[in-house]
Amino acid sequence: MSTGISIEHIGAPAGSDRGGPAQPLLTVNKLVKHFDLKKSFVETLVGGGKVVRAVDGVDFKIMKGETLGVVGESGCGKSTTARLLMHLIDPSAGEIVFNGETVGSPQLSLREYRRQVQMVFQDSYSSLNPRLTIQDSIAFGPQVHGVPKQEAVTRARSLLSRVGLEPRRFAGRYPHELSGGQRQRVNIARALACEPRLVILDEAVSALDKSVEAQVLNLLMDLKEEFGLTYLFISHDLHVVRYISDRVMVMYLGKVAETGPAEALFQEPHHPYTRALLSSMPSMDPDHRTEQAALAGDPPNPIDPPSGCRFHTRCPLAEAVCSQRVPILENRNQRETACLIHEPGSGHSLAGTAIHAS
Amino acid sequence: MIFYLLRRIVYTIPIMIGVAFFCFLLVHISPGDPLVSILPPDASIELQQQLMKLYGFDRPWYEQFAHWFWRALHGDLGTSIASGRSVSTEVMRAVGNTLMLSCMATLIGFLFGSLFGFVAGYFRDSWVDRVASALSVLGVSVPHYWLGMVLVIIFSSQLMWLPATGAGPGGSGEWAWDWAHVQFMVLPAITMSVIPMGIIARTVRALVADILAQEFVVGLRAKGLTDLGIFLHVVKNAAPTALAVMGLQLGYLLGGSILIETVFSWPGTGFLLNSAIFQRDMPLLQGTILVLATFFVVLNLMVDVLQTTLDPRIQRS
Amino acid sequence: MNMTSTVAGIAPVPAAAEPVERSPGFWSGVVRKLMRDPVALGAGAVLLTLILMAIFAHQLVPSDPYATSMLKRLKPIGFEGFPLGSDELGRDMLSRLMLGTRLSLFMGITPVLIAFVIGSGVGILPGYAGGLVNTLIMRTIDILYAFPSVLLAIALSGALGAGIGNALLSLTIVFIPQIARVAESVTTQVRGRDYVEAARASGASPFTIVRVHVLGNVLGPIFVFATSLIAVSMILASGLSFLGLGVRPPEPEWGLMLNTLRTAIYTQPWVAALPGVMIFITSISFNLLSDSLRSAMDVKS
Amino acid sequence: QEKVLRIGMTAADIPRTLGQPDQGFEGNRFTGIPMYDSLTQWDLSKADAPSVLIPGLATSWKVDAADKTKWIFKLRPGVKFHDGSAFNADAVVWNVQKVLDKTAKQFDASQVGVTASRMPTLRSARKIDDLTVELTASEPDAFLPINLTNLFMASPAHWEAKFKAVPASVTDTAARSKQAWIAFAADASGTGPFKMVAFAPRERLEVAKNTEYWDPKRTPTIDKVVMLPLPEANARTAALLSGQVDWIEAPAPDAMDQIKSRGFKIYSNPQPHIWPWQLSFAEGSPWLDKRVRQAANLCINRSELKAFLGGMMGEAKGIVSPDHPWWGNPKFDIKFDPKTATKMMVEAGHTADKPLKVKVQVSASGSGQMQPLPMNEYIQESLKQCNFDVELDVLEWNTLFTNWRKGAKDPSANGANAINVSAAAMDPFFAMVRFVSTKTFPPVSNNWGYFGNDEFDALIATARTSFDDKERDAALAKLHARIVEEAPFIFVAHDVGPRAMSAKVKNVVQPKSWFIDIATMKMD
Amino acid sequence: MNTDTQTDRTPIVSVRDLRVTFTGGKKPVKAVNGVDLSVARGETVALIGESGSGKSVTLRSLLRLHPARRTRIEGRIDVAGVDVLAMNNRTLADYRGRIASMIFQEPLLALDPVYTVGAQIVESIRRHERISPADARKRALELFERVRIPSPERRLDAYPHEMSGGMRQRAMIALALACRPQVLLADEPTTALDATVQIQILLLLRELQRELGLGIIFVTHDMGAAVEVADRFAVMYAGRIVEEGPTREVIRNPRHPYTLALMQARADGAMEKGARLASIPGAPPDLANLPAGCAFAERCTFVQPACLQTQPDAVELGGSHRARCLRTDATAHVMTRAATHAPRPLTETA
Ligand SMILES: Nc1ncnc2c1ncn2[C@@H]1O[C@H](COP(=O)(O)OP(=O)(O)OP(=O)(O)O)[C@@H](O)[C@H]1O
Ligand SMILES: Nc1ncnc2c1ncn2[C@@H]1O[C@H](COP(=O)(O)OP(=O)(O)OP(=O)(O)O)[C@@H](O)[C@H]1O
Ligand SMILES: [Mg+2]
Ligand SMILES: [Mg+2]
Repeated sequence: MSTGISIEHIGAPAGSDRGGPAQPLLTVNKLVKHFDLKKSFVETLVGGGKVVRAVDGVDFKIMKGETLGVVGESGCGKSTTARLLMHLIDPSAGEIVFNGETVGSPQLSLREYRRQVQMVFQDSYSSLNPRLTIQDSIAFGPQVHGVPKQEAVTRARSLLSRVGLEPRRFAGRYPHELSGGQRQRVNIARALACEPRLVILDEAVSALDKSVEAQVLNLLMDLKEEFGLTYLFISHDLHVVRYISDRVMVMYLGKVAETGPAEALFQEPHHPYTRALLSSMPSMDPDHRTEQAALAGDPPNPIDPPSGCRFHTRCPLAEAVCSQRVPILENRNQRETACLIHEPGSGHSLAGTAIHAS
Repeated sequence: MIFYLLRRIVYTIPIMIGVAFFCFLLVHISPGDPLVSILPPDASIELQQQLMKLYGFDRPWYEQFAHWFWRALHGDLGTSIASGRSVSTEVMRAVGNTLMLSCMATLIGFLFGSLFGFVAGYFRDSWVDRVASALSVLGVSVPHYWLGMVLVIIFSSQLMWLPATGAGPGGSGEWAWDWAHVQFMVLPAITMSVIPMGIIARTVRALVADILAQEFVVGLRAKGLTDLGIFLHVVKNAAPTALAVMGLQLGYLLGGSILIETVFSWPGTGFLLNSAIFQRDMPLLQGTILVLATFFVVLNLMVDVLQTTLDPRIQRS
Repeated sequence: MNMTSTVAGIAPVPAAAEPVERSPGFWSGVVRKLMRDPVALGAGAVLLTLILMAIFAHQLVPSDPYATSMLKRLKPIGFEGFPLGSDELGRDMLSRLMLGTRLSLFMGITPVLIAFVIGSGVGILPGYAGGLVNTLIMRTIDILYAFPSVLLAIALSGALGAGIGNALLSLTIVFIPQIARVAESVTTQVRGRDYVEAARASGASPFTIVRVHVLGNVLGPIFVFATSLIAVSMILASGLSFLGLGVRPPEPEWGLMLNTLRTAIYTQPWVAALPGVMIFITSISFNLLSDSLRSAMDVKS
Repeated sequence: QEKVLRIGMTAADIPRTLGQPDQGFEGNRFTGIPMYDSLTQWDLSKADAPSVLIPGLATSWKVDAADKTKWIFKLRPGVKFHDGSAFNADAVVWNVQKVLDKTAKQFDASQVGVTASRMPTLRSARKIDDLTVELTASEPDAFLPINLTNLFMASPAHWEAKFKAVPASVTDTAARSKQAWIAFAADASGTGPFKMVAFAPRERLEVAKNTEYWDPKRTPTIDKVVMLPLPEANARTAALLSGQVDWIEAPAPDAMDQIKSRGFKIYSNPQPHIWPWQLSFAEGSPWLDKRVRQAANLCINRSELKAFLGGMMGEAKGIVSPDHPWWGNPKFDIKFDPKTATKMMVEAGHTADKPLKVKVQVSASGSGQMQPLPMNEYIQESLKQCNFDVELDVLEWNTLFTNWRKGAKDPSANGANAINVSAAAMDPFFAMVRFVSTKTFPPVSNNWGYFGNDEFDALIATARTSFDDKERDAALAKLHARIVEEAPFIFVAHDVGPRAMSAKVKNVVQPKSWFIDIATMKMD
Repeated sequence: MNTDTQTDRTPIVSVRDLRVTFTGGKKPVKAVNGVDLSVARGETVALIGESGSGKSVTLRSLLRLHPARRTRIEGRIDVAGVDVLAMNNRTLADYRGRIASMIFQEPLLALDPVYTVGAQIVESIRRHERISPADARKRALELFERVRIPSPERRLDAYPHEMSGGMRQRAMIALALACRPQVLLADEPTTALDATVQIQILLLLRELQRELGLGIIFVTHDMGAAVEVADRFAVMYAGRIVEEGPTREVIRNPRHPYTLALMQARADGAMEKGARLASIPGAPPDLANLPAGCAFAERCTFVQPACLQTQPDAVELGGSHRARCLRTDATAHVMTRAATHAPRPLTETA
């Protein structure tokens, strides 16, 4: 890249990148978020305030420079995880370790962490302040971190040109004067303005047309390389996730079902849910149309999730034990699967046998 | 549902206490001596103090509040300084009359308001809409007490079609729902209905336009419903909100009738308030306002509950 | 923080000094839309005239608004020397109506203005803070909100006694909870928008977020609401004067004029109706302008 | 065909019906005199002479020659209350106790306020025989018989019945008494020409003729009288014009023409009432100079003011009018003479270039205040020609009324050196004494301006101790003459109590009084 | 009905040179500019295109759902042999929902929120047939079973917001089928749904179409979904159908540069991981201000000067495959990855 200077050279304080490339950029341990359903005085008296178990003990790592794709059905907690990572909401439990430091510890203040982690939202319109010009929107972040106004504006303009919007034409515009694709580019520029190391993209391309989606995906790939970024890429479009991700994490009802390298996972899904999800992708072959839906019904309610393995209610391979035992997410050659079939001695009849061989 | 109701009621309690305290404060923020009005010009200081004591004005305010509130809870709002009658009987009698008038006015306002609103919302941006909208803006813009005076001049003094003042030939005590009595209500009710009419018309117009812009209306059309069928759907969708607005308007009329009742000598709470203010009859002022505010709070509660019941979209827990 | 050095690194393309095309801002868009709206223009012109009249009343009045004449009392409209007739003390109605603009507009606008400032603050704070702060402040406001507005205004002025100051105070107290409620709900909405989230995510302090991202987006809707209250305030204020709780004679104020001319309605109905007409015109203009403003500020339209 | 007379009163509420009405003299007018009688009462049968004191339930009275604080009243025999019980000395004692004896069962604090101050010296009553009572005053006081027009005789037997009917659950005597009075008010019993038949608080009172009335001259022919409180002048006018009532008090002045043109009759007659500016004699007051006071009195064109009020005003030449027994031919003749007035002002050192600044507190409205604002604005204009520069300090009525008791030296006066509160002038104390006695300086009574000296105190003392009616009137006349001469007021107007009635109402006599006798009226 | 007289090859829907112009705004918006489309009985046609290309407008024109006062519709629309544009209000209302009915993208918005779904279905049935409420309800229940809603009896009395997304869409389909229509118009019925639910709905539609012999027009963004259900593809761009043909043909051998570009822009069409995706430069044209020539010319890689001059006519490519392009020769040999290298996820063990 001719113009890009790797962020390590200039970004975070020197020597902060500890542990070398093997050390994950971000480690999430037992992250939990329960939302209280509106509780009132009376309900407290009567008892039975319910909670939404939006994220219920999630563990994962993001390596430096990789793209971690996150897939899963609506309501499985993808966005909540992202918002937890951004510290937009406080976790009910669990910790987030960034670059070897626990977030919120004296070594890594929340403020400093926030500079290094940025987010792009799905709704390109509502993520821009309608009363600010896009240049001001982009320049806001750096200014918060002490960059003088003039300089922040200069940076905003160079970023605009970098994401393919000619600053001269676009810098002074308001969000409603841009198309969806253009707005999403602005959002990306805004996220990059603070020179983050990790960018969380929550359905960042889902609202875009296919032709525009391709443009934005290309841009994301370029920027990643140019600035040495790490992405957490959330999407329900499996094709896109497969295309962009190095590793993929599959979530189901607030839990991680499976993690693994993208190609391997798509080629050979371990978890029955992953398999079902992948086979729900429409085929692009008119001669081999899908004949039967892999799963029936909608995902259960996170207010009252099923016991044991959360997937057992819809799983074609479920046995009695699945409703009693909570599967453990275990790492076996880069693949992590939370399924009793993959857990030797779990009590499941298929436990230990390679599922794809059956 | 029952939880919702309970919660709503429990939530009302602190508000009611606050309201009561506010009413109580009214006496204390008012300058001048509440006894002035009944004291003869040359009452001796001794007589003044004697009456002070009699009415309990010599004790510290918190004691007075506790006392007053406790008694208010038992329905005893004290004694009117001016008339010597119990405030609660005075107010209750007046509330009945005001309620009657306000309900009538709300009804008129609701009928015409929703008529204008529906027409305007249905034929949005046509001349019908403009006329109906103009009428509703008129409704919220006209000083209604003035309108009342104009109506009296025209219909009572000049044409002698309708009586000008009072609540029936034999007073409100002998009220009956026949023309001999109802004619007394016509002018004040029409005057009073002007504001709710305007507000309901505006609300309904926005509601209808909003509903008509929703996708489901296309859905209804797509399944072959005629305009009449769609109209029924619009009505059912608009009803909870429109009724809620109507309920709130009734509340506003209950509390806002003072000017109209003064103009028409209608023996309601507004009339009572007016004389309470001008005679500086603080217990009466306090009591009337407390009762009206209570009505308003309860009405709000009812509207809320009603709306929740009527509108399946509102989640009930 | 050594971020500053990196700027050039991203792309040293345009210099900050280079001119950019500036889109017209939101407010100029609103103004443009209003200028195209005949109703808004009409209402605006009426209000502008009234405001100018209020400011320059003393210069403009054709005769002394206080000069009484027992012989020339209650003259009809068009009577010599009295273009709009004379009142019960033989004062020139035209002059009094013109000077009355002052107090009437003042009584209508001031409470809303003060309530706008206070109410916005009182509403935005809990709206943005949420949680316990919200509960505490909003529940307190609910208490005032539990009174119908006319009742509250009359109760307060009734208790405080007559006079401009007390009437203004009462009306302000009436409007604060209403504005605060709107402010709170708008702020709560805005707080949930992604751009506020994004600002929080970039580590900005609540104060900065409110200043940059919240205020600009909530003041508009609150303002629109406040303008719609002016009409209400006009009518309420004149109502208070009508009851003898507001402005004191001999100051001209429309509500009060309406009151003192009440009994003249049999002799000079048209003259007696004039203050009512003025109140009506002003209030309808504010209502119409507020409606236009609302639709002009609606991004969808 | 039942003859029903419907009256629109100015009061906001029905005056109390239990015998001691509130709402000022309108109360006495409508729920006092028609339903009750007092020991002494006013002669309301003449329109052309001042109404004077005549026997009522007492046929005669005289002061005890030995102890001038004691009075002997002979009662009228054969009088019956509406409930059938007899009126006698016990009833008088009972009625005196109801307001003066805190230990009496029937004592009612709420009636004290409006009663006690109108008979400030009365202390107690004692029965001598069935038709004789002895009343005791705190000091020798010749005004007592006049004061007694304010004590109406309610039926003790009827009250006792009400007292008994109070539910037994109420044990406290005071509470029972209170409830008994409430019950009594809803179903009252007096000796008057009308009996109460129906009552809706704040709405209407109906009374029917008492065919057994003791005075055949005043036994009513009208079957029923309905009274409606209509405080709003326009509402009253509208009610009259739309045929809802036959008679309204104080019609809207500007509607007079309309009312007349529709065939209604307007009645008016000057009342014992004075609408003045009461002047301050506190230190530094501009009014300390008598020339200034007299000049101001000469500077007002009262007939023009009267015309402005549609004729509904009496031109004041003093507190009472020249045909009144208390007139006394003062040497200072109050009239409109701006030339003399200006001359006096110039003499006093106030030229047109250097007008005398005065400030007066007035109200915007108020009971019996006529039309304070327009009238004061008119005076303000008038006084300008005589080198006065008047500032009006407009207050709310109640505030003004409170200030009146606080006096000119109180901060509430706000620098004002005159106050405009109108007053009833029926009784010598209210008409004159309270304004000119050194004993009535604020806050004791209404001598707001601190006017008074030994001469006036002596004149008052003489009048108070002249127990013969003639002598007393002569003494009061002397006092009045001196008041006019010293001019501690600007005497402006007497209210004329305008009322409009349908032509159907006949035999209407509007006396020179606050009151009017409904009993003698007739209807078509 | 006249079913017997018609063979299966006569189209049940036939649209000729449809032009829809919205005249409400400042400038007239030409949302549809000469669409020709026919659908045979028992055939599913997928209408594909970018946002704003006029798919929904075309679809809604078939029911004449556009506000009459602000819309100009030209051309000819025949459904089941009846001229839709000639209908009066009464016959139009009878036709809607009876002969052709519609399902929407967001059933939550397309169903009346204050009526239970059961009531809405009953209402629809009773609008078109004389039938007792009880019988109508029975029909509704059958329909619910037909679209496989679990515990259908209970769901009939549910309000739309009380159902999950997939369930709502099924209810919507049940509503559309209530009066046994011959044509079903589906406007992106699965876009708002999750992948696992989407496939269920697609399969359901396919099954219903087969069993009821419906003609379906299926509007979508998503090629994959279209492939699952459609017999034929029609690709729209700027208010015109630029390419039309059997699914297999269009997918395997797209001949319009726009279709080609769409195929290449797909993430699953990428040659390899990390390779740049082929994106279409520029943006769709302003419908209020259409260019004189081919609307796609500006963004087309095969553009020639001639393309800017005239609107190209349809070029027959054999086997009812047509494209409106002057350069079908140039596109003939560009093979897309999509057809050959479509990554197949694991199929069920069969
Ligand atoms: N603030 C909140 N309060 C209560 N519940 C919430 C809140 N935010 C999210 N949830 C619930 O948490 C669960 C997970 O939500 P989340 O937004 O993380 O899902 P998601 O995987 O992002 O879904 P989608 O694909 O639809 O965006 C959902 O059931 C949602 O309803
Ligand atoms: N009622 C209308 N008035 C004016 N313009 C309209 C109207 N309805 C649609 N349009 C315009 O017509 C064009 C085509 O719209 P249409 O809804 O058919 O697109 P679409 O292909 O369905 O897109 P999407 O995939 O976003 O649904 C759009 O530019 C739209 O703005
Ligand atoms: Mg999400
Ligand atoms: Mg569409």
